[in-house]
Amino acid sequence: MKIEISDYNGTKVFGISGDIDMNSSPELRRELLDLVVRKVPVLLVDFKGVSYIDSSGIATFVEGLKGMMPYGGRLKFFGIPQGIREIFSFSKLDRVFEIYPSIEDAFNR
Amino acid sequence: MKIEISDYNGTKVFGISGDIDMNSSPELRRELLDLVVRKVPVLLVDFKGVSYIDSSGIATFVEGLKGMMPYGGRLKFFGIPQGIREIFSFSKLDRVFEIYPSIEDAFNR
Amino acid sequence: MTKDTTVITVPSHPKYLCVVREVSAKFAKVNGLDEAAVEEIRLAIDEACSNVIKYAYRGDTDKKIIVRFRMKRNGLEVIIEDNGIKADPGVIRGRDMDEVRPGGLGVHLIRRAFDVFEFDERKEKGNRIRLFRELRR
Amino acid sequence: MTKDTTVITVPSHPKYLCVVREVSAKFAKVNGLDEAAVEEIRLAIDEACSNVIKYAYRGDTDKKIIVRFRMKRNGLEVIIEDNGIKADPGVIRGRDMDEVRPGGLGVHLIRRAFDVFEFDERKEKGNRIRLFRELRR
Ligand SMILES: Nc1ncnc2c1ncn2[C@@H]1O[C@H](COP(=O)(O)OP(=O)(O)O)[C@@H](O)[C@H]1O
Ligand SMILES: Nc1ncnc2c1ncn2[C@@H]1O[C@H](COP(=O)(O)OP(=O)(O)O)[C@@H](O)[C@H]1O
Repeated sequence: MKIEISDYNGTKVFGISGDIDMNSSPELRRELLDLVVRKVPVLLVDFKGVSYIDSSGIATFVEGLKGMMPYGGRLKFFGIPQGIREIFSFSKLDRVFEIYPSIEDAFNR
Repeated sequence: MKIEISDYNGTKVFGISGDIDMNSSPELRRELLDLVVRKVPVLLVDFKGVSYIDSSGIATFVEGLKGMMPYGGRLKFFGIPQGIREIFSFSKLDRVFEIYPSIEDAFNR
Repeated sequence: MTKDTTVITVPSHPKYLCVVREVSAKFAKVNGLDEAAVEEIRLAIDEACSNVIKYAYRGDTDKKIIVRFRMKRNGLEVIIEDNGIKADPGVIRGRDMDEVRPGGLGVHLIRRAFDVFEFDERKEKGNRIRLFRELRR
Repeated sequence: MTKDTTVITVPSHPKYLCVVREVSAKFAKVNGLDEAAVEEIRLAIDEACSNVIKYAYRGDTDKKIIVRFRMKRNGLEVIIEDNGIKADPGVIRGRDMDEVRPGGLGVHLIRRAFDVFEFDERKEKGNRIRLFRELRR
């Protein structure tokens, strides 16, 4: 897994590529919670390059979201490949996370 | 491995995808020699979808070429991915096979 | 050796989970399972092995995990063995899926892919998990 | 178990070569080898196992091939074992590379990836091939 952190019109973007699993999710957790403690208002997560996610990856995002809720921060996903989309819907977390088709949608809504 | 046989301006094209290895090369050999016994004048082979080739795949093409030489048939490759290109050059067979960048080049020359 | 059996032994370090995943997926694929099944199986075996690392080995990264794949007439059998702390199968339960909290998803993903998910009580030391997926389902 | 050892056992059917290839590539990758090295290793181990099927087992598809990977301080060791017909290491020679004929390429591809390619004479029945690739080369 690799995380590239960039900026879209002033909003932070995580561009994640590769496999998110028990081996890599601790790094994702560090990067995510690092922004959460600094109360990032909005974080866009680009899933286009994600080839795999397991329950440790999902748990990491749940933890991130729970950390953002108290201060009203928003965690927005976009570009989720079909196979990974299915894991979100299987776990009923597609009702909890904000999921958008594109970065523009994620940014504007 | 999958082989799709098509036609380009009246010339036969093999579109190969997936891994060519000891498991799949017998099928490639059958398809190839089937055309060779019928003295196909030109065969274009599209490597774009080939993800892997081992020595049994290489040997199969050498056998096909050797079958075509006596009657002046031509075996032309195109769209070879970089990693596979390296195996042809390592084995010095890039000097033996006709290798072209695109189907147009392969067809016209 | 029985035809269509494959065994992989890896250290209990999370970096080897990707090795187990690839073996799982390729084994299922070469034995004719369709793409959706292959992906479910890949994920389920990863989850089961992650739990071995977390619970049986409490994070020790230099123990052994053995995964044995066997294609039978009626389905795919996967046996996962460790020699760590014995599990209490009674406490293995996923979370309520309507509850939003980190964790508790792995067991659901294992059950999604496999019709049978059981601990073999005959094993003396460590754990032997047996997974079975029927071909017709 | 030694840290950083992985063992895969597959039937001697060519359909399982893709399983061995994936394990080889992932093992090399998680242990830090670069992409070019990973691809050389993937191909070399496939070639060595193909030869086991062809020569040691003469095409029998339900025998066992065992491949053991071990990351050492100075390089990657791969041991391939079978219990087929003993090889005569003297006859194992690739073709002259300037000759154009089918076959005889596998041994060259094995030697390209590995600095050591030897048969362990101590093995009583079957063959044990030892491959070693130095990290600095
Ligand atoms: N191999 C195992 N050994 C012991 N306990 C386990 C094992 N697998 C699962 N469990 C138990 O079942 C619970 C649910 O597992 P799981 O759904 O994977 O979620 P998580 O590991 O995220 O809590 C775990 O919290 C643990 O108590
Ligand atoms: N594992 C093996 N056991 C016995 N003989 C082998 C083995 N590997 C290679 N050989 C011998 O070495 C020769 C060269 O092998 P290789 O380069 O793979 O080419 P090919 O198998 O296409 O002939 C083979 O023809 C065979 O005689």
